[in-house]
Amino acid sequence: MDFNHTDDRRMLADTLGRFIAGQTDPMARAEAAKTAPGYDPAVWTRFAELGVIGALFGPDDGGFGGGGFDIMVVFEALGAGLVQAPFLSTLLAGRALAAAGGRADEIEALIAGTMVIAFAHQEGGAGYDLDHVATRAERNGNDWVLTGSKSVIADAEGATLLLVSARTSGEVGDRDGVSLFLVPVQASGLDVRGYPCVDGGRAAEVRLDGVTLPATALVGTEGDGTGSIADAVAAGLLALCAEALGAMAVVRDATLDYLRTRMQFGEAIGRNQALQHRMAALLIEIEQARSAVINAAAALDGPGNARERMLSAAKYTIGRTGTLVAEEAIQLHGGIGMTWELPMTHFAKRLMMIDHQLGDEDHHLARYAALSRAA
Amino acid sequence: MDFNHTDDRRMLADTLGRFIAGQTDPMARAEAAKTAPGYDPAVWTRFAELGVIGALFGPDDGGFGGGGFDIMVVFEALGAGLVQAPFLSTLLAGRALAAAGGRADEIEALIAGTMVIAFAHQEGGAGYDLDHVATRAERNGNDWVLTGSKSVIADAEGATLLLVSARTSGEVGDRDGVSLFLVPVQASGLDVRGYPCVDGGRAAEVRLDGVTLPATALVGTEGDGTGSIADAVAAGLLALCAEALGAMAVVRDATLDYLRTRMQFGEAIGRNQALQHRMAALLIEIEQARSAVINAAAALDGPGNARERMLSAAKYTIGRTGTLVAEEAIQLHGGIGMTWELPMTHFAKRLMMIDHQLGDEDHHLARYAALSRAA
Amino acid sequence: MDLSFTPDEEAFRHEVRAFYAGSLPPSLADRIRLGHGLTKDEQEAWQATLARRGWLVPHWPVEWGGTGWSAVERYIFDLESSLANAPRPIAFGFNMLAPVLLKYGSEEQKRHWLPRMLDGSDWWCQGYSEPGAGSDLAALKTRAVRDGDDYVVNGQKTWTTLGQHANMIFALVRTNDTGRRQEGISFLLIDMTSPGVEVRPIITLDGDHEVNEIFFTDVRVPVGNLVGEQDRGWTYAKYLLTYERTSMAAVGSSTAALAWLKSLAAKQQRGGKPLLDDPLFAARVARAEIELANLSTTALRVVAAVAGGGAPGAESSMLKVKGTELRQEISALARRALGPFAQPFLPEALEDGFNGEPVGPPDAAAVTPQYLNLRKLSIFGGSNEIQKNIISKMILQL
Amino acid sequence: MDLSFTPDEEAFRHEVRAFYAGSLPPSLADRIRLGHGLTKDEQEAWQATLARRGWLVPHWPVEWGGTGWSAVERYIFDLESSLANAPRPIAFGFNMLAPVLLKYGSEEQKRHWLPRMLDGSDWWCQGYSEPGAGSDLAALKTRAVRDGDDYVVNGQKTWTTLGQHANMIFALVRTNDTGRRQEGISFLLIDMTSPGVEVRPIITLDGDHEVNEIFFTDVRVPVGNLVGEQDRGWTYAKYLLTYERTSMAAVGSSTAALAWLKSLAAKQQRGGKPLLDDPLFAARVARAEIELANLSTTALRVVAAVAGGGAPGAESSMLKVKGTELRQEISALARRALGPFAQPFLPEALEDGFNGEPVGPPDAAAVTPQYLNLRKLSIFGGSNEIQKNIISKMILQL
Repeated sequence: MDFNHTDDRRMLADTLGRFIAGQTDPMARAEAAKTAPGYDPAVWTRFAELGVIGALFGPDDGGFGGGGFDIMVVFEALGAGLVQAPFLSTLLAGRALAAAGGRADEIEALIAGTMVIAFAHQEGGAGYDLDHVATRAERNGNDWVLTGSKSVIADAEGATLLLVSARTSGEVGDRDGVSLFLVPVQASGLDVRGYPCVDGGRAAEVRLDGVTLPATALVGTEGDGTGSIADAVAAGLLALCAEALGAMAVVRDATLDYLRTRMQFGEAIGRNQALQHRMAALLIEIEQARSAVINAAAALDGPGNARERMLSAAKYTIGRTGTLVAEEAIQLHGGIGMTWELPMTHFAKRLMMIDHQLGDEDHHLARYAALSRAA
Repeated sequence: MDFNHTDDRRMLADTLGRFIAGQTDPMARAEAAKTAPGYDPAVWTRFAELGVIGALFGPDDGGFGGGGFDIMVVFEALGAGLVQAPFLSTLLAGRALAAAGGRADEIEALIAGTMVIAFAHQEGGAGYDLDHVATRAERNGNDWVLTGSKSVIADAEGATLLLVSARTSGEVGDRDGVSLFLVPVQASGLDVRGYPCVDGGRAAEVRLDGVTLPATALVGTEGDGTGSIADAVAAGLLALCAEALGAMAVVRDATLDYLRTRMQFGEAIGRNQALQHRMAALLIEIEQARSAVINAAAALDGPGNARERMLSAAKYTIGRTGTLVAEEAIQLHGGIGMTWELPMTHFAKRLMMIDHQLGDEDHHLARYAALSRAA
Repeated sequence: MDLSFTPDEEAFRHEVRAFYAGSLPPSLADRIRLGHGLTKDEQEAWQATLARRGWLVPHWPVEWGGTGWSAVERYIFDLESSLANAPRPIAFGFNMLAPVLLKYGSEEQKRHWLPRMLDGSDWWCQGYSEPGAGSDLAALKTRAVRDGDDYVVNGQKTWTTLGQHANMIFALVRTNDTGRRQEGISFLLIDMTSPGVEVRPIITLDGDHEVNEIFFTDVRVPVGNLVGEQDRGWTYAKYLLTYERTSMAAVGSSTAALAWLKSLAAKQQRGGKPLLDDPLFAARVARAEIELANLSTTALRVVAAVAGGGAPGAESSMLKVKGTELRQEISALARRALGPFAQPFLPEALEDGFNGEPVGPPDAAAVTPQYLNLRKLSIFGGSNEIQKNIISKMILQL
Repeated sequence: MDLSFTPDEEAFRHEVRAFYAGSLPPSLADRIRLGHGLTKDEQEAWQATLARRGWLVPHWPVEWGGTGWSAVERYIFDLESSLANAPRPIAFGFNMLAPVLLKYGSEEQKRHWLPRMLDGSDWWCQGYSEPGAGSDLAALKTRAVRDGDDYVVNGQKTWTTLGQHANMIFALVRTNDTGRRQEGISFLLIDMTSPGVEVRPIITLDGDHEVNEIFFTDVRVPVGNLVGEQDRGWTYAKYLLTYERTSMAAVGSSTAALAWLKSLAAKQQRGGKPLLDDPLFAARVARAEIELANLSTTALRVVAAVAGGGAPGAESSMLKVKGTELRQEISALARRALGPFAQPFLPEALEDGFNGEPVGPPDAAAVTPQYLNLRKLSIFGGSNEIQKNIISKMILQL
């Protein structure tokens, strides 16, 4: 039993933390979101040079990490810096490609930071249901023709390729019959409509109107995409949870600072016992959330049901706790907690929005219960 | 709009309150529970003489009340005195008989306090599902033969008759096909096994092993009992909610007294802001609970779906709030709140147990949601 | 006990509904429903509509333009206004300054300022809070020094709602440093077009501009603009804070918001079923709906007590805490209902004349900003923590 | 980061499991699972079994009978003991008095009292709380006055757990009134068979007799029974309170209780389906299960920090708060799962040799009393409010 990160991971975290502290200004995130791609490509290149992207992939895929705790270390640091860069998209697309096999070149380009691939799986009517794929791909000679739409796809504007899920057989909601395709952003019939997000960064509505692709666009085996998507989402869930941990720590510390220094009625407002007890309760929840993420990181490389259960447990915990931390921090800050200019509020918004990515607390609580029955 | 009770009801409440204050000792409730019938029959006679039972029934049934606010006034006073007497059984059985029709003599005896009828509907495997009736009644010539069992039936030992629901057609869980029978406690084949309850009073497991009854034992129309049961349970839900209100007020006041007078670290513990804020939150919930009960009382005599929705809303609110009040009161009292000799703890236990009668907070929340969809 | 309204009250209710049905432009109601502010012109035009109907200041004495309504009628009017998603008259002049002037102002001040509120000549804002004086209002530092027939004001106010539209501000200023902090505060009416007044926007976390900082640099204010006596302003400010506010329960606004939430959730899908049928979400909605039904009756009980001559004190604190928590919860449920569509940030989609393609369900763009904006409910108007302190002191006597 | 135990630790875990499988009578485990106390004889017999195995006092120094286990091994032992529903040695002597004697007692005291704990000669109880001194322990009034070679003790202690079985009590008594309240307190070992000691039962709200009041009337205690110096007892008492208590997280006990809850809920029906499939109940169980998985890791993190030389301070307060809340929640869920069967009060059904017919599902009679009894978890051992004060002070520095 050892709750310390390995030396390698600690060095990575230190390097990353120093770089982030020097590079990013939380306020810049909201500004950058106004125009595509929503982040600074030069900074993205530097992340690649520092090896941060490589840490997200295993040696078999050309990286030098890829374990649950690698993902945890990287994303916790990103969360603490409120970094806006296509890390999650890269992780999702890269892991899906790795799981499907045969796309070493693209993964190498991802790790090198020379290519961004957006993970275009989510659809408007799906809620958080991963099997809800209505987009269809049909054969036309040797080609594939894709028709459908994808919603709230992060980093689609700045991407070279979109990794699109489309149904090659079966009905909406079926587990089987989903295939993955790599679609160039310039493809004819592809419409990418970008917009800023509440928590910074950009996403897009993607429409595929008879997009014709060569046979080589198919990733992995036809109809077999669900497993690759699940692998990608598993890593993505862990990443989001770890990112939230980093953001929560910042929000917690900012709130503690405020409670210690803000004077009212002649003393620091943190002298109010009612606020102290709320802060103590919050601190306990944050520690519990950290434990949840550790459990999920440890389970990521393990067997299926246990992995999925721990990931849902973590995402549920993070969803509930992240919102609680954000709302309490705003409330305890009072009026100043309502302002755009206070960096804390942007971390708080990020925490709130993480609950809307890859399934919210209710979704994952129900999923956990269903997985427990199946276990 | 008028939130005052009528003069008649106020007088009833005053009379009842004075009588209860003079008669009952909360601690005696637990003592009385040790032996059948679990209450003092002489006091029950006095309640009847004061007209308290009559207030639960409408003029058509020989009473002089019977409205939602009559039930509220009576049961709130009973709750404030932690009275142990067969009021709920009488209300349930009497309302069911009144709804089914043709049992004026029995209702008259109930109002006079000369007869107790236990409401023997609930079964062991039913949870809180009112349609779950596995007990069967079969014709044998002109007779009925009843076989089955009933669980946690209040006041069965002290009763003259049991009002038993039994299935004359259909399957367990069907709405239709349930009939009501009046069963004498001495009937051959009837076994009543009594025991004390956590919150005082007594209940019993009832077994019917081929209990043979004459045709006259059938109450109302064969197969048509569900509506009568629903009417009875509607009144019973309101009664339980109102009783909880009375008990909550006592628990609240006892806790406030304790917070004001218990000294620690040189001042009253109520000076701790963290406790103040919890008490303020509790007070708000208690006022909300009172509003819920007022809504339910106003809806009792109204149309079906709205009535049932408001009753479920109230029982959900009371279930949640009653448990919260009980647990917080014990916690805020500290060690002394753990003791049998403190009257407050018996009120607290009554509040906890009310959530186990006629459906708990989860049952009524889900029922409310289902009724809302159907509305 | 009788929870129904009298026939007269019911008739009044229908009169109010009919008025809104006939006079309230749907585009305005939509903006209110979505939590999106009105322009200055829209606000003033709507207030003029109310004034023409005689319903701009129901709570004022009849001789000054009030309606003479009972507490119940006022409650019905408030409720129906919310249910209709009608814009509210800006409270600072009508509901906050006016009662102070009526009680403590000179005849001349009443005759000058009250009609100007009614005819739209003045838009008032409130100058209470300062950067170092939020809940602890008496810590305020803005200073007014007597100089001839003027006060000269220096200092800073903050959280000034809609100060960008106002031409007048009523402000608490320090005129005396001796004695208790609460003494030595005066209540001044300041013309914001005076030299030395500067208004700077505060952008809130939802990206909106609703509140402001106001800076005063050697601003000269005629002594005739002092309300009551110098150094006694704390009394007047406190009077204002205890002024009846059952509307804090926000029953109407929560009712309208809950209805919209349910229609939204009925259309959203989760696992092939409407979200409203999802057991956990249905339970969340049911809890909110039950709380609201309870709160509605709690608010009516307070109204009835007031109508019966009782004094609403800490009860309004209870309504404020529960009402704001519930309103916030409903907005959080709307955000939750949107699923992934809670993320896009498209303020332009809320503007009149937006003709782009919306993202997600109709009006989705309003949901997260409104959720964020409504976090203010438990902070402003006396934070919910302050309300709990009041409840502890007044009702619990702890 | 590696959450798994080492092979040696795993081997140790199996050794503990094997011991319980072979040595723990199922009837005893059942009583623990149901929250029903052991008789004095059963308790002493079980402690003797542990003593024979050498596992009665793992945390003591090896020379006095301890095991020399690492922090992780101690954690594993605690966890497995809970999972096996093994009775715990009565903490007052082994875990509370012994560390104080080891640090502050004289050689003679150690040599006299520690072996008597191990061989079962003494059953210790704790005399800290008084009717007017609960969380505010320093307010205690029980007085000891020196008279020749004795102290003469007068006063009253309360909440004395299992005092009815004890022959010895360690008590804080006031020996000096000058100076701060914390000064002038002494730590005395009192023979309960002395004249003037009276034990009166306190019946708890579940109807059980677990705690007592102890009255001292002119009780003579030899000065040799004073631990450390006179008037310095507060220091020793505080040392005891900061003694490591990761077991407060109650992970093992909650794990065992949750497993039982799930088996109970799988058998209860609601609307024709198992209660465990009811969406709202399933969500409640899932929440508890997730909290427990999180808490288990939180507790291990604290253990690892201690093993790595860190000092467990306020972290144990965090574990105490969350652990007790969770244990209480699981017991509340069991009560909820019983539905109507939560109401019968049948303590006799829990006694060995009960041959009546049970009411409701197996062991139902234990559920509500246990729920009621476990309300104590958040009150005793330093109330959860006190723990939050500690967290505020130590970690938050507020």
